[in-house]
Amino acid sequence: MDNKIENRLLEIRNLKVIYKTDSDTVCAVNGIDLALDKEQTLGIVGETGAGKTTTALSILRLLPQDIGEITEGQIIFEGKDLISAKESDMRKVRGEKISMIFQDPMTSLNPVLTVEQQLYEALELHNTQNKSKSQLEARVDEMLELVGIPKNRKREYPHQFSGGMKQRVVIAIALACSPVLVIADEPTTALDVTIQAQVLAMMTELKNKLGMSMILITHDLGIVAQTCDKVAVMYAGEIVESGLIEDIFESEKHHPYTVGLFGSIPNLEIETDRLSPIDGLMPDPTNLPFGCKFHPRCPKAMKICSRRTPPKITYGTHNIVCHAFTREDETNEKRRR
Amino acid sequence: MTQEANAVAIEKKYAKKSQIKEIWRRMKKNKLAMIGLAIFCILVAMSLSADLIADYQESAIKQNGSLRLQPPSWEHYFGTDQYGRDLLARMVHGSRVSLSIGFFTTGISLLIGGILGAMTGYYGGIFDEIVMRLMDILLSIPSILLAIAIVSAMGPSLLNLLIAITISQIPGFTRIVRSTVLTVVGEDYIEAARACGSKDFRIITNDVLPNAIGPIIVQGTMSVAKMILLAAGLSFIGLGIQPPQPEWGYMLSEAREYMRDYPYLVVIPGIAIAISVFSINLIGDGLRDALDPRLKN
Amino acid sequence: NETPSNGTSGNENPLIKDTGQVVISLATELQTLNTFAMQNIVTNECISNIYDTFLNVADDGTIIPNVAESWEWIEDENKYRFKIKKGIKFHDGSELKASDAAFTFNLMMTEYKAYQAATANQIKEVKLVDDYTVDVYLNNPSANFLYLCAINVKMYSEKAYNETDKYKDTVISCGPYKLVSYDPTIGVELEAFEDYHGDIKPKIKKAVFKIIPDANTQVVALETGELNLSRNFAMIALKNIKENPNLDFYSHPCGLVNFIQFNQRDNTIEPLKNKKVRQAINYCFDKDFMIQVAEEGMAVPARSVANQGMFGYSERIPYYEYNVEKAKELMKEAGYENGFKFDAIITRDGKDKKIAEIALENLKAIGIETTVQVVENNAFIDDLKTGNFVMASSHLNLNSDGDNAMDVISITGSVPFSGINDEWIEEQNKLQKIELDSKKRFDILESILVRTGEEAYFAPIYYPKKSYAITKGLNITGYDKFVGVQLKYLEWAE
Amino acid sequence: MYRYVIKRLLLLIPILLGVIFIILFIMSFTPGDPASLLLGQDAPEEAIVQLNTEFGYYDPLPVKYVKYIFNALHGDFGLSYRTQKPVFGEIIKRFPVTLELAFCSVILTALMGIPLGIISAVKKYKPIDMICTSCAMVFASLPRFWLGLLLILFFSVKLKLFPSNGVGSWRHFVLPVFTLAAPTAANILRLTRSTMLETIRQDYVRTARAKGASERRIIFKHELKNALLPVITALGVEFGMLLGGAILIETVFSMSGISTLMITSIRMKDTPQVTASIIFFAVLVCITMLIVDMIYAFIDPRIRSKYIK
Amino acid sequence: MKQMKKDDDNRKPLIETVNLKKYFNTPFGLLHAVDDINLSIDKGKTLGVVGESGCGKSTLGRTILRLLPLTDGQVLFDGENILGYDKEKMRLMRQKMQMIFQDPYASLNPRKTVFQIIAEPLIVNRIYGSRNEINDRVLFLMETVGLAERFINSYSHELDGGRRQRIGIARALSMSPQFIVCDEPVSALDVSIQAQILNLLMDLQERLGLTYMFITHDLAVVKHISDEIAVLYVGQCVEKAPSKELFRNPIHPYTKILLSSIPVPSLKSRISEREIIRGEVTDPINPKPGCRFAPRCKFFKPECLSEDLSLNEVKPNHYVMCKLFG
Ligand SMILES: Nc1ncnc2c1ncn2[C@@H]1O[C@H](COP(=O)(O)OP(=O)(O)OP(=O)(O)O)[C@@H](O)[C@H]1O
Ligand SMILES: Nc1ncnc2c1ncn2[C@@H]1O[C@H](COP(=O)(O)OP(=O)(O)OP(=O)(O)O)[C@@H](O)[C@H]1O
Ligand SMILES: [Mg+2]
Ligand SMILES: [Mg+2]
Repeated sequence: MDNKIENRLLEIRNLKVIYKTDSDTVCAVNGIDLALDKEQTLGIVGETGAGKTTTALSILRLLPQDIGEITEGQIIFEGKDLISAKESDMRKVRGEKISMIFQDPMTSLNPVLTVEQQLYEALELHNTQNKSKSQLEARVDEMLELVGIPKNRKREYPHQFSGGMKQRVVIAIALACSPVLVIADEPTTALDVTIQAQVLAMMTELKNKLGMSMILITHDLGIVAQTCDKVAVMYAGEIVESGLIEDIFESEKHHPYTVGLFGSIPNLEIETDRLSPIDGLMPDPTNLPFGCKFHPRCPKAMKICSRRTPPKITYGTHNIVCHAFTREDETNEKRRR
Repeated sequence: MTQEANAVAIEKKYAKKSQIKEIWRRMKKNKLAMIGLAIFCILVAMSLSADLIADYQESAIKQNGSLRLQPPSWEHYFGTDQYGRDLLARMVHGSRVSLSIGFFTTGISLLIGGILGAMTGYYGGIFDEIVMRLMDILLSIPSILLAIAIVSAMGPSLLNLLIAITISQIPGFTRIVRSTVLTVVGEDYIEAARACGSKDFRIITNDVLPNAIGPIIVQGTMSVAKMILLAAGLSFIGLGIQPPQPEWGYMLSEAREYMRDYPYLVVIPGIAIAISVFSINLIGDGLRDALDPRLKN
Repeated sequence: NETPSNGTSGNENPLIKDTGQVVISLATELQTLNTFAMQNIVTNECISNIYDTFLNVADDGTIIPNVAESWEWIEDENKYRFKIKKGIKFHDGSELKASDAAFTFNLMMTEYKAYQAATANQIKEVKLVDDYTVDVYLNNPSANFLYLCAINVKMYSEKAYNETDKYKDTVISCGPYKLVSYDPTIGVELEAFEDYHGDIKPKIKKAVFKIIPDANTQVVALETGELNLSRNFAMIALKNIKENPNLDFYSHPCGLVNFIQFNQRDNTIEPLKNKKVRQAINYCFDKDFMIQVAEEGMAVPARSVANQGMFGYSERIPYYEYNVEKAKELMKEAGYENGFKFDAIITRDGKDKKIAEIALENLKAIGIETTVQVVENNAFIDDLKTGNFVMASSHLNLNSDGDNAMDVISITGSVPFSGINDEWIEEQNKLQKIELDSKKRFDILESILVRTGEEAYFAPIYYPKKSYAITKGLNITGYDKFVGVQLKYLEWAE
Repeated sequence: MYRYVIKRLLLLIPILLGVIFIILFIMSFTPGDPASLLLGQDAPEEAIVQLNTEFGYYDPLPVKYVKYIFNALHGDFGLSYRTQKPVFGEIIKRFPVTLELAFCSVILTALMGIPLGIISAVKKYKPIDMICTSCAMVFASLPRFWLGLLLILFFSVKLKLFPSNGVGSWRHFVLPVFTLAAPTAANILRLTRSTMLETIRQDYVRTARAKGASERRIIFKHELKNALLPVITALGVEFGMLLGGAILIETVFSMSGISTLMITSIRMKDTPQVTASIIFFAVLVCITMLIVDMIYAFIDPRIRSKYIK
Repeated sequence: MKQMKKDDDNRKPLIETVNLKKYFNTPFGLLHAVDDINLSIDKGKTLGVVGESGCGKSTLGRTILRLLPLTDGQVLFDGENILGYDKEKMRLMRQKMQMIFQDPYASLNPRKTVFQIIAEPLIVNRIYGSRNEINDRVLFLMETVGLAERFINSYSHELDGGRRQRIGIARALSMSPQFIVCDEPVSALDVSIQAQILNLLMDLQERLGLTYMFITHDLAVVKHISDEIAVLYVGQCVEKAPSKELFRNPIHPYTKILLSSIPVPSLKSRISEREIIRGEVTDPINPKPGCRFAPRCKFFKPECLSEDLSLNEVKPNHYVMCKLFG
């Protein structure tokens, strides 16, 4: 067990987020708990609409104004609750302590500002040590070098860069102020495989070099396997399974949803004639099923699943939220240890 | 027979959700648009029932020397004009002309511009090039001047005014339709239709136009308002409406001399124009928002 | 001078800003600065201050000397011998000689023949006799040649005309005012010509003609003192102007006549060929209401297309007063008891249109159904010329010689748009043109006008007055019937 | 870049050829002939024929067209029938009025429309937004000429604050400029508001927020430049249209600018003047649009690189 | 005997491209989107086409279906060159060749109901006379692709991506085509849905004997579904081999890198060093002669650029376009 208090960087407790649209209310995140230690990488996987991005945006309090709203929960970062923090304090956290890399590099850079201006801005905003202009500019060059962009191209505009390079600029911006935590929201989904490999390799390298923690949001289990230390599987705004990377990839016991996810991807190593995906679709987030949210699609669904919210069963570092596993299993496991 | 019944049954069971209903639902939420629609309905009702409100021959046309330039009173709610005609009657009857000018010119120019725009946008190539150059030429003459020149050439009359305004609006519509069609033509479902072997005409009418129609309708609505203003402007400088037919712009133009001492003569038709344009603009805005897919949820 | 002086001396009027100058409105920009190429009343009102006429007309219609100080008719040679007044100065300081007069006549006969046909066509040749004598040979003896010399022949300076660009940008003549500047966006600036030879010396030092097309705006400008004299103010403002202690009103009769004409070309329109129908129409028009609406009362009902002061006009001309009953009766007699329908009354925008609109209503009362069609000036003239109309509401600015009315009435005149074909009138017209005895000529003209009235060839509506709204303190000491109030007649009260 | 400019200017040639043809075509249909209009209704027929022949009025349309183009290529656009002066001289005399009017209105439009639009967008659905947008809606619905009349009635007639007509001092321009600018400013306000709301949704704005930028900075540094692009086009188009003359406004305020000239010329069948005026206008509009595109390229590097490559 | 004959039939390629070229005219020069590609697909088989974004995969598919006019080359369907076909013949041809599009959101007309979309090909090709027959056929197709009857009058925007893609498939199937170009039919979908669609496509192939050209950039998917794989790079086919062979024994340096770039969802490969490629894809506008991968290739030798390369058969059925390994 490595959840010693001094090592804990971020802890999310019972977070609930809703989106209010003019016709109905979307329950995007329904009480999730997450914890992340220093220098750890947490992977969040899940289908479209599971609430991954919402969780990430909640941490930075960047939910769309007037629509997204955190209704409950705490986000404790370095011992302070971010949800009750003042907006001006949040601004200091953003970019300086926690920064975020968004999914689409094509649109996350401002088309009318040069790469240098955008990178410089990030530094200038958090210039706590009152560095001079030339120092900041030197830092811009350094950051570009770090992500592998020749500094003579810094006066160019985003559209003159390829997708991979843009994503690297976005990464450079995110890392400019050496934050403690980087949240990467599907950073490579929009990129080609070869470029994706480049970017991921670079991110992991930088993360280790700079000693940061990272939350990596993705729906590619391959990426998770390659980069993460901990994994959380999200489904319909809830975390259905979480644990260390080994727990998810090598343990015997799994939430049926996780099983389905693995069954859905064609495996390069094992020959399969047919895939064994999960049937059905994600539930409507405005009208979630009662009890276990997954039960309508679950091949092992029992009567109780539609009646009662499943308990969280813990096997050491491995948590599963499912009726199929009982408290007894949990205690047996403990005893065995 | 049973199959027939079956098909009908299925259709009934899973009745189409009308998209118009959907748009209407969204539009209903927009208070301003509903206000606009209400005002507009009142205006239309007013112009339809003009004959009930005041007799055309007796009140709107007939001159009466003893009633010249009477200020608003209980007998004449809006007063009388320089010929002693009742202003309310003229305004109500004028609404018929003004509103129908707006709709008629927009309708025809939208039709012609729509056909041209859809063809040029869909086919592209040399045809597009030629038509668009032609439209460029027409566009480089200010539309109001073009209208004035055409009316001068053909002689002022309501019909010629309509023709002139229509012609002067065609290039604008062609452009708008063309650009919306261009965005639609780039979509995959057009390619899909082609892959099915649909003919061009069918693709244009079944796939391209229904998808381009939203922005075009919005433009059209806004254009009705613009046309009412343009027609009023042209009547104001004495082109178009022939006396003693009442039309708002023309009423303004006639009233202009009397403006200093009888301001109600210009205020009333002006407000009539402004209100109708205002309501149509509100509807147009509302429609645009209702049709905007990004606001869908 | 109709201006009553009620104790307030001019300088106390807050609207008087500078007694050295007057600001006058100009309803349109000038057509041209060259008077021979000009056909427009507004332009004439402005530039006739710059040009001086060859002869002058007295109030009673007699011709009096101006640039030419004397003349004689030499019957054998069919010519006039004019003696030019000595010592007349052009605006550039040079002296006016007979050669300039000859040049002026020649210019009229050559370059501006198209514009000045009425006068130019009468002249056969012009010969210079000496520095101050010029002979003008005519084609035929002419009754109105001298009159035309007084209203149409304006003095040109030979040297200046040839040196400048044919008076497109500047003018040098010998009138009471000289041109300082002209800008089509602002207006005209004139300055008194100190060496003016005439009897009435210009008293106002500087005159500015400001372009203000809108009649209402002119009233506003008067009230704010931006304007001292307005000729085209909105008539509806008359009451305000009369009530305003700082403004004054002045009016005088002029050559204008508003009328409705019928198309009487051979067989084109059946009912209009019927005299009774024409009379009925004449009776049905409510002239007073027309005057009320179009002129706010500032006009008198007309008897004839000839204006009131015209040579040949008299009270013997029949007058059709407003009488619907009589009109209906006449329609019945003519066999149109149930009325008839015809195309449209064509007219131009403005007062003519108002008249037409009321006419429409009046005609309806006797069963004649029609509409009004307002057309552009060019289309209007085109329609009149080609006979493509039934009735037209129109107006003309006629000079005070009876021959000008004949231009409209006679089929051989220059404005024969009605297409009246009356042999008797044609005969009489030929006689009047060469009748040099003015008494006899008057009788001929009068008889023609009376016949025109009896036959109801036209429907004369009214004679408008020329009206002026002025800043109180600005006195008008006279006017020219044809041109109106000229600058030389203006002066500020002491 | 300059190659692009030249290409754009060359594109003007076919447009001008077309415009000339259309004008000559329409003008050939207008009733009446120039001579009768000039000489008045009492001129004798032969004089009219003579003058018309001088003007080339009886030439068939193709001949007129070719002659016109031929002369135009020699720099001769003819004399105005009405004033007998070179047509461009007449235009140039009136152009300053129109230019001043157009320029001031566009500036005023931008000064009123853009800031209020930004405020509306930033304070979306707050009372100030409601006030701004509904006022804009009302102003955008007013007929301009009517607004002009009302302003004259109020400010000139009643309050006597501003002159109601003519040109001369800056005070003459106050009312017409405001009349022209108010409805357009209303439209610009609405446009600015909607493009701002559009950009607020963009991902790069979120990126900027994630950097820790303040709202102010986000608005002025990140949103504004992007949001202003369509607004600039709209202003450019408006400016172009105004250069062609604000016909009704020039009429209402009795300002003799280009459009008064054009209307008079159309009515007087002064074909050389009409044609020249419209050529002048077309060239101006084209140049304006070119300048707008340049500004566009200046602001938006994506477009700039399109021209440069 | 019977078996033999069937085999013979199968060996005959259904679709073949001969020196297929498609160049686009752009302001900056000729864009070689598809440059001299020779492929053939046997009846009932699936050809997987992989490659990076912009390498010309979609263009290849669209030119084969003649949705784009091609620059040069031939497309043979059942041995017949379809390029010579006139409009009417082509329309008939289209019934045999269909396409499933990448984006299930953009490829369905938002103004049409599911019924209208699926019935469209039936109506325009006048396959059925009565409305009833069409109705039945549509219902049958919906059942085939696993769409519940109740969606028949829904609009596509009311449905999720998976269902939309099923509509697209039903539309492609409506005229019982023999050959279908699947242009990244699953890349816009979620993993679980993706697997459902892949299963569906494979079932259909089995049941209806369809021939697929399957375009994707997901190597795991392509391996799963294809019999043969063609790797495209900047408009050219750089390697072509049976699926297993390609994964077991990639030869072209680009293919190797491509394969090693895939993140594998298992912890075993976590430790192993992955080969990371440097640099970006070459500009397809007016490419230089020689190997187009050369600028990114770590084995690069000057002679790679000397002349244009061709596809060589290194092993039976395994073709490679490379100077060094070919
Ligand atoms: N601005 C918004 N307004 C309304 N609903 C929203 C909004 N943003 C997200 N949602 C809804 O909230 C739920 C969770 O969305 P979220 O973006 O967090 O999912 P995600 O797991 O990141 O999905 P993806 O993998 O597609 O990025 C979804 O059902 C989505 O429809
Ligand atoms: N209509 C067109 N006009 C000009 N260039 C085009 C056109 N269509 C495609 N291209 C270009 O051709 C090249 C190949 O495009 P294509 O769409 O075939 O790539 P792709 O391999 O399908 O890419 P992706 O994986 O992104 O779908 C690209 O560089 C593209 O920019
Ligand atoms: Mg997301
Ligand atoms: Mg593609």
